[in-house]
Amino acid sequence: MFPWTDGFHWTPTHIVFLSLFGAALSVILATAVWGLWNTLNAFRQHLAAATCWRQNFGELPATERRCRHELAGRVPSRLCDHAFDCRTCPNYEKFAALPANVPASRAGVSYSDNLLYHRGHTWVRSDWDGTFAVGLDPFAQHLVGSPDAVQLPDVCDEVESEGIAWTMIKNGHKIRVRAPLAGTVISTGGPDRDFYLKILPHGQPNLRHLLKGPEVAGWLAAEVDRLQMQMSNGKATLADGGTLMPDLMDTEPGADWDAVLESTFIDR
Amino acid sequence: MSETALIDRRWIARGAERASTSRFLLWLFPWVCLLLLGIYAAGLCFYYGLNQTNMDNRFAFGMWIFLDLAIIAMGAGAFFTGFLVYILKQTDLKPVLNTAVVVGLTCYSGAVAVLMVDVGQPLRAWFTFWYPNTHSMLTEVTFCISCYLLVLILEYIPVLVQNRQLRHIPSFLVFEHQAHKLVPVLAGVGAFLSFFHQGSLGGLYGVLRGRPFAYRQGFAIWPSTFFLFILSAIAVGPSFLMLVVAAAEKITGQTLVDFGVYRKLGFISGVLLALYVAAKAIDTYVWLNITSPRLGFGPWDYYSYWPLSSTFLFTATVPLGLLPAILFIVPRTARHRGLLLLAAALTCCGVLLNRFVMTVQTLALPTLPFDPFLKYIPSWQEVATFGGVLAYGVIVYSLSYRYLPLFEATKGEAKNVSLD
Amino acid sequence: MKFSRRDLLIGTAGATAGIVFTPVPWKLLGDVSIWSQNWPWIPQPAHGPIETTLSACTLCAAGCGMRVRMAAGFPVGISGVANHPLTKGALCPLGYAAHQLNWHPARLLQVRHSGRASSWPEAQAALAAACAEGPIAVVDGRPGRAASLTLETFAAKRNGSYQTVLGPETQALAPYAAWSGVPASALGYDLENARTIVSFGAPLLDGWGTPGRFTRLWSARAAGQSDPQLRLIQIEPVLSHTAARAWRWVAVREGTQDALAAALARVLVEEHLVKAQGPLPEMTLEQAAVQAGLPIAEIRDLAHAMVEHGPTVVITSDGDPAVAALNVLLGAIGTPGGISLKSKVSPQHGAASTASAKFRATLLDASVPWDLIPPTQGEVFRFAAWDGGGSKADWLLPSPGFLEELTDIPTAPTSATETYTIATNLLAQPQETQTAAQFLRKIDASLADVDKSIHARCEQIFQVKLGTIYAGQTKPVSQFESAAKMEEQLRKGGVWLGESPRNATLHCTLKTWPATSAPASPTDWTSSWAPPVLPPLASKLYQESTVREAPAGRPA
Amino acid sequence: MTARYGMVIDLDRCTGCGACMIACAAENNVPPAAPRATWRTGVTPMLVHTLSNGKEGVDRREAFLPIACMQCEHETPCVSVCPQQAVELDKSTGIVMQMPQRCLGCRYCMTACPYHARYFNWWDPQWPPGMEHSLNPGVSVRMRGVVEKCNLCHARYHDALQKAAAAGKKEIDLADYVPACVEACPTGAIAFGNLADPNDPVTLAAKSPDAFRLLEAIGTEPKIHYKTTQAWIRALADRKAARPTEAQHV
Repeated sequence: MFPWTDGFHWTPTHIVFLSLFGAALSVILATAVWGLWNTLNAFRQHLAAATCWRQNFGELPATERRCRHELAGRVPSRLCDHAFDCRTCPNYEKFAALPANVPASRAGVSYSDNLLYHRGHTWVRSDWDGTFAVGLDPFAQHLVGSPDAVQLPDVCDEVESEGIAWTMIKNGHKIRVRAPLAGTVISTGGPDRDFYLKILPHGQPNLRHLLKGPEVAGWLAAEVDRLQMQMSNGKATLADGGTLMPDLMDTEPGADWDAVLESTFIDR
Repeated sequence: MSETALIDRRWIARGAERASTSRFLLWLFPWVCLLLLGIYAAGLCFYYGLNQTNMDNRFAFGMWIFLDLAIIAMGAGAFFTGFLVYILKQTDLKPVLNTAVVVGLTCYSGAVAVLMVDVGQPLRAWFTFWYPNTHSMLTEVTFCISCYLLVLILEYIPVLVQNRQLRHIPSFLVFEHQAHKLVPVLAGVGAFLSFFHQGSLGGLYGVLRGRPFAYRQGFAIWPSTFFLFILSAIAVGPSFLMLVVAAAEKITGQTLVDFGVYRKLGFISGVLLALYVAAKAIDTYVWLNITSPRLGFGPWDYYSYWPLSSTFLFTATVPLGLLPAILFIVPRTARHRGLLLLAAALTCCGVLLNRFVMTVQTLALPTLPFDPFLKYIPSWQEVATFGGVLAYGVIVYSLSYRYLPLFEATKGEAKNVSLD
Repeated sequence: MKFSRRDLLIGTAGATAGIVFTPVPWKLLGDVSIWSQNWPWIPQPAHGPIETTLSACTLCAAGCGMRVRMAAGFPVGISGVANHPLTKGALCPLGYAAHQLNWHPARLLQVRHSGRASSWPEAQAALAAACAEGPIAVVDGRPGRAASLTLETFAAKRNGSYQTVLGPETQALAPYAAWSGVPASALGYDLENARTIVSFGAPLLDGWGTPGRFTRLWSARAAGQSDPQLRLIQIEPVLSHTAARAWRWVAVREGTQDALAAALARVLVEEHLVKAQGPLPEMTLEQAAVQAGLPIAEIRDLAHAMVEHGPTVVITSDGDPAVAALNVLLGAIGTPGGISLKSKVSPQHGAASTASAKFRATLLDASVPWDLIPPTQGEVFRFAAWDGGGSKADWLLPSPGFLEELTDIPTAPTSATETYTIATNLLAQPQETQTAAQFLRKIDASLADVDKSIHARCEQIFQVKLGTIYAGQTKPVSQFESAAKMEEQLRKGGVWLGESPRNATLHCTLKTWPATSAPASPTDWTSSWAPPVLPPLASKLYQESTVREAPAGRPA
Repeated sequence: MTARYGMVIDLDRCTGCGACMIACAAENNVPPAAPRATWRTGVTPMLVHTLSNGKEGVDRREAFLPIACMQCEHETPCVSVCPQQAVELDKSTGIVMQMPQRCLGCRYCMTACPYHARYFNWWDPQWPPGMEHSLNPGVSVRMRGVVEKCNLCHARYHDALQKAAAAGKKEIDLADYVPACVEACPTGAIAFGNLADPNDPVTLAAKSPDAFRLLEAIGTEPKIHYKTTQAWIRALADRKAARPTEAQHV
């Protein structure tokens, strides 16, 4: 059937047969190549982190996808469908204009008004020198306490927004903390310093996706409730007089920390 | 929790309920043994040659070919579900899609593996691509199956990279994201290829004019068995899928898909099965009264032998064909999970029996006027290889179930929908 | 410049894509295909120019003409010699694979003394000693050969006894020999002129006598004809291959052939179907019929069928005189189409007798059937090319195998005319082997050398100037200018064919109806096959098909 | 011109001696049986079957039926099914050629053959040590795991061709091309000739009323014809008689 076979000659059967399978095979291969190519591109255009983030976001239960404006009490109920990236949200201003009403006390955890908070439980502080300090927010600190090990990126490494900024090990659990903003790491701190990373963004960063003020209160409150729910099997009371107890991972080793950490750091 | 258990745990999707590591290993153990035995038996066949089997010049095809035809029919669930979900947009079947892919992959790879043992010179298997004879049904089968195996692998990768550890590698996760966009295309190609080779497997015997028991007239180059095999395959595919999911639910003690999916699969099986039985009846009538007499063979040349007598024909069509079809379709019976599963089991048995008759009985029946009716009992090597493939299937599915979100992936969406 | 991972990926992809357009992968595939098409461990036939030589088969007394195809000095194929006057181009099934016998695992290439390896000098010494101590017997399975002369003279010189073992067909002629006083080896069947042949269990179509002689005759005159010129009536308890093809098969009860013969005799005489009045069996027709398990009507009918289409001859598978006597009634002795007497150019030898206990030593020639175990306490020297196992011989002496020995082949049993053929050794005789004649000449150098005796035999034939030589074409002996020329023809695979039978001088007279003698078991061509083993390819008949029962005690 | 080689086998002449089987095996370098081989696993490109009229005792009749590849002319079952063109119908001779070195041993052709005239090499071909010297140089030995069958002693045809070519002739002299089984038959039951030649005795014999072919209704136009005057054989062959109840093999 192929020219290299003795006594070969084309017949209609050959043409039909070969073209059918040629078509099928090329479609299959084309599909595979196309997929690989797009993947390659995603990395080239620094979309990989975003894609992964969206994937994870897509798998969050609805209860954990509440819009910041709902948390701030600006709207009764709203689900986020932009992967918590308000920079791309067309209705942001419309809702942001509405008055917030959250009793500051509702927050089970203390938070600072001049910090910006990321849904992955990191805070961002803009410093005088144009860099941004990134740290673990109190909620996360209450959970993790002092991590057994921390793996920070090297200075001059690039971090991407919602990409993995640093990882921590605690009681055998691997915790991957997401970067709240993109940029170059110019210095690294740690649990014993007041920051984990100092990041120098490229140009003026848009930090609209970070929570601030009342949103944070509502958000943290919701997070604490969520924590309550997830640890309700562990009968221990998490909040004592409205404040979260420290070092929960040590005090409550029996709890399903897998689930807690998954929802806390939005990383399956 | 022991150290290994902890490591094992890290590979299991968060929030997924799975058996303890020790219990899982306990479950795997017998299957692994069976697999090893199968590999040993296959090794014997490779080393000493096919004289290890009880096949002979008259029974040139034996248990293995029966196995191939059977499991490829069972694997039809893979392409057919994909076809239903992506082409016919039956999205409510999505929950079983991953299972379908895994089942299909194991069935097809298993079949190909057995074929490699079955041929006398495996090192020349690729000659089929090198000097293909386009008039041979077997060429068609070989091309289709190898292409479709590629498709199944491509469909399996996205499921695979959803494993908790693998997904931490960004490129995998991104690829999965991309692959999801392509699955419909693959489903389309897969459907095309599968329709072809399911048919060609039927044609394999239908074209044998030297074997009047199997020979059928047909349409263009395809004998009627070509179409009957497609029909029976897509009829049994969903049934088998149903059984697999049910088995998984029974073993894990969890509810993985809601009953609606069962009913839908059952209904599809039922309708197709009814069609198949009707078609088969017509085909048999035509063959017994026109095709076969033309070749000088009367019904008694086939049906005067016990045990492979006409009872087989009857069993395959009525209790294992019509009955399950009715159970599937009639709402009053379809409501009962038990009956539904019974019907599914009957359907599978029916198709198995049909494949058995096509492969084994065809060869047992004499063609030459003075020839005896032959018997054939497979050797332990053949049976062991068979068992090996079975074990391989179970192991792959168990591992996939444990470490991949076969059902969880779709559960999330379900929750989501319920909340709004 | 920095070489990133991405560059590597792209580079590899490009390379893989590009290599498809080079001849490399295709060449490799081609080579792999060729490689996977031949395996080194599969035996490769030797190559070399093929030449074809004529010879004669020495594996049984029939001495069928053979065309041997030789390549690289080895026989690679055997076929019959078309229009050979005796065998008409036919061979027995085993003959077609005979050229593989020399490599048979049971090939004997080592002198063995009571199971242990020994040497020729020891064997020689042992025989010399035995000769010194007492009388010895020399047993010849195929008398009348040049080698037989050597054996006979050796025995005579040692005042021992020279004994012969005759094949089943010759034994079947013994009664007539007894009645006519002519040696059995001088008798034959004039099948060509017979028109009805009544066979009492003789495997006429299954290797009886010279394969080809009767089969061709039957095929031309009988096969498939409703009223054949040659009627073959097979009287046999079982439906043998011959019976299955016979014009008429009479299923007589096992071991009652003599009874049937008696019954037939009575009918023949009482109903005046034959001229002869001759002696009658005591047995009445009724008794006989009851014994034979046949209705009288059928016997009567059979008797009529026997004579209605003469000349008729009765052929027995064994030398049972009670059956052979029928030929006397039928007047089928010394008449055309009956038992005939050959011209006597070649020496004729007497009836068989087997060694008895009194001999100090018994020497068995390689031609003696393997299953013959002499009833003697004395030492046994057995020549054989293959060890068939279970032989009682004290000495197993390796003799040349197939085509490795120069020998002549006297008249085939059952042949109506004399014949003479020479089988030259197409293969070199292995050093480990000796023929009995060579061995005896080592002890007594004065014995005749086979080569010389053959030469003498040719001289003798040339002197009488009778008969014709067939070597490609037929040529009367008288037309040869010299004995040498004639001998040359014979050594090239020609065959001498003697004069037509001298029937006038053959008469048998019976005083009384003879008593029966124990019937022999039915035979086929394996029973007259001298080697104790069969060619491995015989498995096609006995193992890989169901057309035949495997013969007992013959390792293939 | 293209020849169509075929045979007419006279069943009345076949005495079932088996010479054809052994001559065939010797000519084509077929190995002797492996220890465990049986009539169902052996390699016998020419195979003699025993026919019977199914009766017992004095009424029993038996005949012998040699079966080789029938060289089917029309819709040759084995040719169309082979996935890799290891079987083909030689247009110039009408011989169905098997290429063992291309065969992967899937045995599809064996299931396709209604005459069971194809054989699989279940064992490695083995001869006692040294016996390979006796192999026919014209034919190469088939390895384990491939299918083989009668090709009408194609090596002999090849020799005849060369001889003709040497003599400057285009066509072979049929006297130079005689398959081993034909040559070996001691009763001349097998007649071999060119069915494309209307005057060839074999062509004429094939037309005689006594001649028939096995499973003619299947329509594969086999080129091996049979011939008999015995009614019971004919009835059996034409499937008019009931198949013998007892299985003569087992």
